Amino acid sequence: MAIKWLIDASYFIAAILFILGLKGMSSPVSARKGIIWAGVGMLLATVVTFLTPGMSNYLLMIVAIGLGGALAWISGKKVAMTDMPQMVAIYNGMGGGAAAAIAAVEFARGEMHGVVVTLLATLGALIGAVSFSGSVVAWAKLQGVMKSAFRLPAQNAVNVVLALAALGLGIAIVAAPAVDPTLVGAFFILALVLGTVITLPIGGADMPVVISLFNAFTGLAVGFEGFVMGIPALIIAGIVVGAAGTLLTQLMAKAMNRPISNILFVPMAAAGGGEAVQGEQKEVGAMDAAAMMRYAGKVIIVPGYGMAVAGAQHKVWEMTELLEEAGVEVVFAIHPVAGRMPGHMNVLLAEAGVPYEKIFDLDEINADFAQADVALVIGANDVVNPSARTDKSSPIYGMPILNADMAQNVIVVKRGKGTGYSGIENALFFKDNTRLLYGSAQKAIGEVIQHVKAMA
Amino acid sequence: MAIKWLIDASYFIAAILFILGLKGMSSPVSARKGIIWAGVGMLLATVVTFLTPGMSNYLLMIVAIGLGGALAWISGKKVAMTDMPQMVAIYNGMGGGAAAAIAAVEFARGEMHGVVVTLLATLGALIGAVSFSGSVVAWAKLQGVMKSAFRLPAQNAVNVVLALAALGLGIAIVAAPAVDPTLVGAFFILALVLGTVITLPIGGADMPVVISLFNAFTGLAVGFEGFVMGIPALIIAGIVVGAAGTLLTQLMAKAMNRPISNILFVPMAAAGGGEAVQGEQKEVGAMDAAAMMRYAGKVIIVPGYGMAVAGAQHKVWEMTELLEEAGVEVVFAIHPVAGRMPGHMNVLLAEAGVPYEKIFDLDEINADFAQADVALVIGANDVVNPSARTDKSSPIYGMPILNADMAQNVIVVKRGKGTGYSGIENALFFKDNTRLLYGSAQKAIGEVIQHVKAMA
Amino acid sequence: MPLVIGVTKEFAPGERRVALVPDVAKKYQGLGAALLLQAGAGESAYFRDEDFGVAELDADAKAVLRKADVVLQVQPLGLDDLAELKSGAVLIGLQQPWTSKERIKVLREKNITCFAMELLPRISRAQSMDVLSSQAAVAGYECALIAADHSPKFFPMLTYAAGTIRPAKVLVIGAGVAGLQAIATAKRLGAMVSGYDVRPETREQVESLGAKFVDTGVSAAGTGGYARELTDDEKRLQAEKLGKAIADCDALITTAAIPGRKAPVIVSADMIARMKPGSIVVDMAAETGGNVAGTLAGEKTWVNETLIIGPVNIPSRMPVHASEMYAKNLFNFISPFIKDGALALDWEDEVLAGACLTHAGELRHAGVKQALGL
Amino acid sequence: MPLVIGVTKEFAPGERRVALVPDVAKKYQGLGAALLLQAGAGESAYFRDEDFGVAELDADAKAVLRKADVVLQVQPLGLDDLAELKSGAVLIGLQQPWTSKERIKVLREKNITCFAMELLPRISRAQSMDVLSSQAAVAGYECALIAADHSPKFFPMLTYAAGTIRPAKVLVIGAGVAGLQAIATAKRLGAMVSGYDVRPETREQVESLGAKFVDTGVSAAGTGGYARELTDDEKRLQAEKLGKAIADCDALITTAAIPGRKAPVIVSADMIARMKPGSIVVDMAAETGGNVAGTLAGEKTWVNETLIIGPVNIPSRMPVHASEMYAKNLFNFISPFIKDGALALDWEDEVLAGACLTHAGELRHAGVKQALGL
Amino acid sequence: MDGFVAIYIFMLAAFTGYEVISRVPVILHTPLMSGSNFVHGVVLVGGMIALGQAETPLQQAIGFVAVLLGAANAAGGYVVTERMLAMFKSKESK
Amino acid sequence: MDGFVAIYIFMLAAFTGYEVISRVPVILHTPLMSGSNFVHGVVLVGGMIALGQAETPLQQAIGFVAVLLGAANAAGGYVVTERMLAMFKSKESK
Ligand SMILES: NC(=O)c1ccc[n+]([C@@H]2O[C@H](COP(=O)([O-])OP(=O)(O)OC[C@H]3O[C@@H](n4cnc5c(N)ncnc54)[C@H](OP(=O)(O)O)[C@@H]3O)[C@@H](O)[C@H]2O)c1
Ligand SMILES: NC(=O)c1ccc[n+]([C@@H]2O[C@H](COP(=O)([O-])OP(=O)(O)OC[C@H]3O[C@@H](n4cnc5c(N)ncnc54)[C@H](OP(=O)(O)O)[C@@H]3O)[C@@H](O)[C@H]2O)c1
Ligand SMILES: NC(=O)c1ccc[n+]([C@@H]2O[C@H](COP(=O)([O-])OP(=O)(O)OC[C@H]3O[C@@H](n4cnc5c(N)ncnc54)[C@H](O)[C@@H]3O)[C@@H](O)[C@H]2O)c1
Ligand SMILES: NC(=O)c1ccc[n+]([C@@H]2O[C@H](COP(=O)([O-])OP(=O)(O)OC[C@H]3O[C@@H](n4cnc5c(N)ncnc54)[C@H](O)[C@@H]3O)[C@@H](O)[C@H]2O)c1
Repeated sequence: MAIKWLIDASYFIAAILFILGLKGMSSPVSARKGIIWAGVGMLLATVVTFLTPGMSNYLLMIVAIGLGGALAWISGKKVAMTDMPQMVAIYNGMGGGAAAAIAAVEFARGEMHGVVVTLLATLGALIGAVSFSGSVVAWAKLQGVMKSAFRLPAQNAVNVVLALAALGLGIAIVAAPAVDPTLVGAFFILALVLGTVITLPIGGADMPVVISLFNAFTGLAVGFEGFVMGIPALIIAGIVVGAAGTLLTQLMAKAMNRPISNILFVPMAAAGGGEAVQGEQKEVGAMDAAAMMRYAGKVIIVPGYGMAVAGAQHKVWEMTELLEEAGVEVVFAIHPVAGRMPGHMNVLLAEAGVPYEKIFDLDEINADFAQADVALVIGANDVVNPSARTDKSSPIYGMPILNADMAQNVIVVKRGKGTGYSGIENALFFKDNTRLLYGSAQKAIGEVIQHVKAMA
Repeated sequence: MAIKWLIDASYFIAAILFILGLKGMSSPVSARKGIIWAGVGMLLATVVTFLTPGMSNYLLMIVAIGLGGALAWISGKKVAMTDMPQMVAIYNGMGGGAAAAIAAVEFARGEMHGVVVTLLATLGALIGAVSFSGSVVAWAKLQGVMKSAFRLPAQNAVNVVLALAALGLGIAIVAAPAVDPTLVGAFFILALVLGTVITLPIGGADMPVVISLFNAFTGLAVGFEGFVMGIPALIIAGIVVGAAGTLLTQLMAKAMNRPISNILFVPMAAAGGGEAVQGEQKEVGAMDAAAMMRYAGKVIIVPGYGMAVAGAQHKVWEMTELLEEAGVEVVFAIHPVAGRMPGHMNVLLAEAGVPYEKIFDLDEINADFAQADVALVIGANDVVNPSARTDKSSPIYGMPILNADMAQNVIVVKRGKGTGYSGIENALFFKDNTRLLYGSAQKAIGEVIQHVKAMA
Repeated sequence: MPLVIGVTKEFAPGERRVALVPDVAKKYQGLGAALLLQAGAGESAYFRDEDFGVAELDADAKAVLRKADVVLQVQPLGLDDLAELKSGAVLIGLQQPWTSKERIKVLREKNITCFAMELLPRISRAQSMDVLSSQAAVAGYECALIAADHSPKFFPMLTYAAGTIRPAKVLVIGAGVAGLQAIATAKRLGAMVSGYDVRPETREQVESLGAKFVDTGVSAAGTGGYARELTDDEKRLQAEKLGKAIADCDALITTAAIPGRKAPVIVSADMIARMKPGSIVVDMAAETGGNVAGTLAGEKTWVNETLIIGPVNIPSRMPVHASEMYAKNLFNFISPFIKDGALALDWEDEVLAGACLTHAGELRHAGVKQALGL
Repeated sequence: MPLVIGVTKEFAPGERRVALVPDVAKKYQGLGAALLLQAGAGESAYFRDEDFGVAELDADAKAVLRKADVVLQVQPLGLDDLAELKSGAVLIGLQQPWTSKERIKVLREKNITCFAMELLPRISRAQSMDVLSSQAAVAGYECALIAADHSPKFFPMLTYAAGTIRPAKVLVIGAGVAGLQAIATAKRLGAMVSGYDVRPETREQVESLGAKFVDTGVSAAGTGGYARELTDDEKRLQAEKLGKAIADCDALITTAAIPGRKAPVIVSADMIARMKPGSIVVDMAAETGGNVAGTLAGEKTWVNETLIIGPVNIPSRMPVHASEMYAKNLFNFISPFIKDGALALDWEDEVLAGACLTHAGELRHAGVKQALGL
Repeated sequence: MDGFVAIYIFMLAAFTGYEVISRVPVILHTPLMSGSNFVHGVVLVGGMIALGQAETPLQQAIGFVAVLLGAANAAGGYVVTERMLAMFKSKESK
Repeated sequence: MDGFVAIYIFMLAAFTGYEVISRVPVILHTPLMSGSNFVHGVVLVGGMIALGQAETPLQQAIGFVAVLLGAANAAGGYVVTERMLAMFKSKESK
């Protein structure tokens, strides 16, 4: 009895630690503490599980843990930072696989009590298996093992048919009076195929969203198996991750400007066929813009005519001061013809009280963009248009421009799709590392300020 | 069984609605929707309760609901907006009373199963009863039924003794093999006394915090009784409110710049006893300063040399714009000799971009102070010193001054007790309607800005 | 033998600018060109001979003109100076092409390749060569200072111990490069500034400097960033609305111009008469006839109690920076064609071709040809 | 018969201010006083006779002096003009008391009650009467404009199509009322401004305008808000540190003064020699000898390539507002003693008594008495 | 209910309550206090069941009080909150 | 576990999960995904119990796989997350 209490209490504490850990990880300030807390919870839960009365197979258990843990640990340590996403995918897939396997053990033991439990076990198994095979495919594609997106004819129909078939088998399992091994086997195979087929056509750019979705899936699967086995720590951790993961998937999709349904059903690679070659304008929210700058080392601000029109200079300076307080290096890059008269930007920045030492002209700063984490373009357009470098037919060809496009990230503040003085489209706005923060500069920067303050 | 399911499901939905409702109420945009959702949840829960199998006393029940509901509804509708806080207090007290009464019924029925349940019932009863009597006292004081704060000698000691006694009785009840009516009766009386005694010495300014605390108490009590009676809706609603209320209490206390322990143990009214004859310099926090201005009709800003020293002009203008967006009329009053050179303030305000239409000189504006809700004096001293009017011995006697003291409220921003150019004390700072916002103007106004924004 | 670039002290009286400054001299040398400088060429702009890093200094301006392959100047050369140039030489600077029939004749006879910076096409790429813009920026700034300095009133608002002085009202007519600069400068000084121009897009530009725009309901958008001339009806409407704004202001700065034409007369004697005593008018267009009736170029004229100032050669008032800007503009214009100390003009280049006045004995610019009837 | 207040056109050549402006005239009349105005008295400050609302205008200045009970003036009257005054009349204005031995003699002989606004005690209540402050504010503003207008460089930073012009560096020596105003004005124009003064409290004041303070390690706090004279050692230390700052600046404005004394010479010829070509010096103290070696009052002097300007009577450059401020100051000074058209001086009043130069045939001011050895 | 399950529910509910209002603007403090006051008015349900199970007159009396107070808590809490939040009506439409 | 209690727990846990990360900046999306991936590594515990109760070789084999995968999920998830979040280290100290 005392052991039971100890285990239950430990699971309870682990659950709390998981929640606090996740909470911690959702703010840059406490993120590291978060993972450590969650780690402590995990350790606690694992260790006390050994004490569970009535268990056997300890050797197998230790070997499995040692093997799986060590392999994952080492590969996780060694992998390059850029390969992280696929690692997350594969570990997540393993979690899904584990959940499915647990269900399989339960099926094999034939110990299902009641419809609800069987239902949960089956659902968990389905979701877990889909997550497993899907994640493996995602990993393979990101890792380059499997090449490019590959799309069945009538992909969506195939998906639906497979899903329905798997569900049907699942219902059959639940409805059956006793566990039928063939049914169970077929069910698992179908689930694995479903995960594979869903994931195959998805392009690299959408992968993070899909991985996040599978992550939420695994969470749910784990939660369901937790119900089956009656372990609250699993329930809580699983469901919390399931909910958090779902939200996160939505947030990520929104940040990429792609509804989830689009990703799953009309994969980008296919949809992107007939569109503009240039790519698309990707929006960013004030909070994200704030975070990008707040945690940057160096920010270069490129003001243009739009800042003058909006009269945003005071706000811009306020933001600059806040960022500098937070340790970010912020400077201003003034293009020779920014605005509508010589010295237009000078007048405004002087009015706002920007000290001269922070203001650099094109020659002085152009080389620095490559070292900047963020180039913040505020109501400037022509003066950062890369086509001036290359496109001989452009009316601004030959004009020197500020190399904002060389920065790690570019944030462009403008009201909409307006062009600049010369009336031409700007390729910078369509670049991969460019994000558009829409709104009149005064308002947009005002919002950024609020968010920067919140991150203090 | 179907009925049981219906009831359980309804409670479940009610619980969700309560949570969503509270969530809604925490943002101005969705606040009204929030209360309506919660209301629907309440209705649902109440109606299905009638279906609970095996109940009697329906008539009594209906009468009680009708009576209690109608009285509260009518009084709630009629009460003046300014009397809202005490209404919240009294309704909250009733909730606490109800929780205590439920425990009493259970005690009376002698139906306690196990230590844990008895413990929860007792705890709930204690907390509920304290909340009840405390809230009634709070109501009485705010309503003016009971006059002023009243403090026992050794108040803190009395509080502690009473609390320990009540706890002791509670433990006795739990430990007793059967319910002992005397014990229970004494316990309730002690709890009621405790609530009264705790609340008596608390001054009017601190009341909202205390009411919020009792609100959290009631939530907890309800949650505990929910455990006792096995009604998850009560558990969830109660605990959620308990947690939310606790956080809210902290937030409110923080907003008032008073640690909760201070409020409960060293009441404000008592602490302020024997200071300077002139009155005292009363500090104000940035949030309250912000609220005073945000909800004012007219604010007159009086800048002085301190604003120049702090270089706060940009912040001041930013604050002005925010207030104006919120519909407040804000103007600047410039004293002829504010600062250290003719036109000192003009230069700064022009730099910050304050339009000339908002700037008035002494002759133009002095009559308007009487109509202003707030005069905000920023780093000015001599130019608002009323002794220039009356005190012939003062070095500034005869100098015309800005009549900031005529405004409904005066907020003075300065760093500390520093005097101005002429080195003399300023009676304005000690006036009843004057509040000091300490800090360098740049920082102080910056904080005000943040709070004004939060009130958007 | 490397290309010889010659620069003299300016011949025009009162001209204090110079077409080459030390920083830019180094750049030409970096391209392999040799510099031939008249001793004291930069003197009036406070540039010392020794700072140019030029070995060869010639005391005689004519000698410089005779020896140079490329001559850089600010103001147009006189006919006799032109006569000194090498045949086939390149001449770059302001040429006043619209009023230079005589000079064009000489240029053609002597086979001079002459670039008139006034004719520079106003495309984005050419902005860094645009002397009209850079010198207009100087002029706008100076005009605001002249107005402030001559005004018997404070520009800024000023609260002092015995009262408050309300800020001066400044009206700037013509919101081109110079006008905007004047607006910005007057604004900096604390005046309440309004701007006016016939081109509608200037409203936003004026407002972007925090000034007000005077709306008269007349629009005169022309091509290439310049204004067209107004019809009589439009002029009347404009006059009416403007009159009110003018009567209300303490200082009026006019900068309106139509390239190649006499400056439009926008402010009539009647409007001036309605101005307040002690008001100041600075007519930047004085040299080309003035925007204000009664302006005399280079003079200060009293009309009742209004002082009308018609400054000439305004950039010359600020020779250090005006020269620096001018010299850089010229360098940006010609340097792409100097390689390894040799000049190779690319007539495909639209900027070069567009700015060319004469070449190989021909008058190359269609507009000028037509305007002068040649 | 009501009190007659007389105001003439100023006698001093070049003086454009006037001691009475229309707004203030109305206030005197409101107190029951009669005004006697010379025709055209306010002309040079753009105030028209008709705006004063005065019935009686006298073409003859002498007649005004003869008839008035109280005479308001800006600059001191000449000996012959003083001779015209009614015996026992009241004379209010700037009197240059420290250098007016002769005039004091006449004042005493004629029994004139003379108030010298220079002597006004600098207490809080008297700020609204302080003509030194108000005229210094005008002068500071004007000096900054003079410097900007004469500078061959831009004051503000300016990025244009071909490069960037760095802001001018302006140094202001003497951070009294005028110096602070000059700092503020140069700052407004976009210059990088530093300030310097011997009084330590000026550091905060200079910085409160966003300018830098030049620290020399010398303090010369005097009494009553004025500075004391420096010792030789202090002067050397100051000179060394200041020299560096001066060599670095594009424009130098000096406003240092010690009341009743010749202005301190702070900037030596050597320091000027080390200035950059094209730099500008405006010496506001020129009239009292100048803070700069080589300043000539009322002249522009070239020292190498540095232009030293020694403007005189600077407030007169801005007569409208300077007169308005001056007239209000005088009104605030004397009006408390005018009741129902009669003058009743209260010698208990510390401000009145303190500003009195002569009364009832006596020289009343101890400081002046001592300084002049009377 | 199993002891640990109860604690889990307690923990989760507390988390939920805390998170739900963790970023609330100052102007909503009072309405939110009032709103949460209303929510614990669900104690009425407990009161009803207690009264429904009451047998002796004492139990009935106390139960009656419980229901009465609970009903007052719920009804009053709703009205007052609704009125306070009515202030935010116009803002919503923005 | 009682059905409704399970649903309550589900609901509350979902709320908690949702609220806990409702306002997360984009830069944390990937680390947070990784972090939550780690958290569901607790499936390891389920795997251990399943394996502990396994009787037949088939059950043991599947159980072994479950534990193996679960352990990999937990260990790998931790390492990867920890590495990603290390980027925020220096900023924390400010
Ligand atoms: N400096 C000179 O002397 C001079 C003189 C004449 C011409 N020019 C020309 O002017 C151009 C200057 O380039 P630039 O990059 O400064 O400006 P720009 O190319 O004209 O672009 C301005 C951008 O600001 C955005 N914008 C306008 N109002 C805004 C507001 N209130 N808030 C936020 N964004 C706003 C506009 O997009 P949305 O409409 O989508 O918001 C537009 O894309 C050059 O082409 C130059 O050649 C310069
Ligand atoms: N305008 C002129 O021409 C002129 C010329 C000379 C003298 N004066 C004299 O100067 C005085 C002007 O009056 P005033 O009311 O403007 O100023 P003041 O009387 O000098 O008072 C300034 C106040 O600002 C506070 N302060 C200083 N630094 C601050 C900072 N960083 N943040 C917030 N507060 C700060 C100081 O209190 P803490 O130290 O507690 O912060 C002080 O009480 C008058 O006496 C006038 O006679 C004026
Ligand atoms: N694209 C480029 O590279 C480039 C380069 C320089 C200038 N520009 C544009 O050209 C415009 C004109 O430049 P500028 O300063 O040399 O012009 P300008 O000197 O020729 O004329 C000055 C101003 O006077 C105005 N004006 C003419 N007639 C008027 C009238 N009757 N009433 C009122 N105003 C009148 C014109 O609209 C113009 O704004 C500038 O605003 C600028 O936007 C473009
Ligand atoms: N309390 C009042 O009512 C009142 C009224 C007006 C002025 N004041 C104060 O008096 C101060 C002086 O006023 P002012 O402008 O008439 O002074 P001023 O014209 O007499 O002198 C100008 C400045 O020169 C400085 N100076 C003198 N010798 C110097 C030296 N060797 N080097 C550098 N600087 C030197 C002085 O310190 C002074 O700041 C003002 O700053 C003001 O604060 C007070």
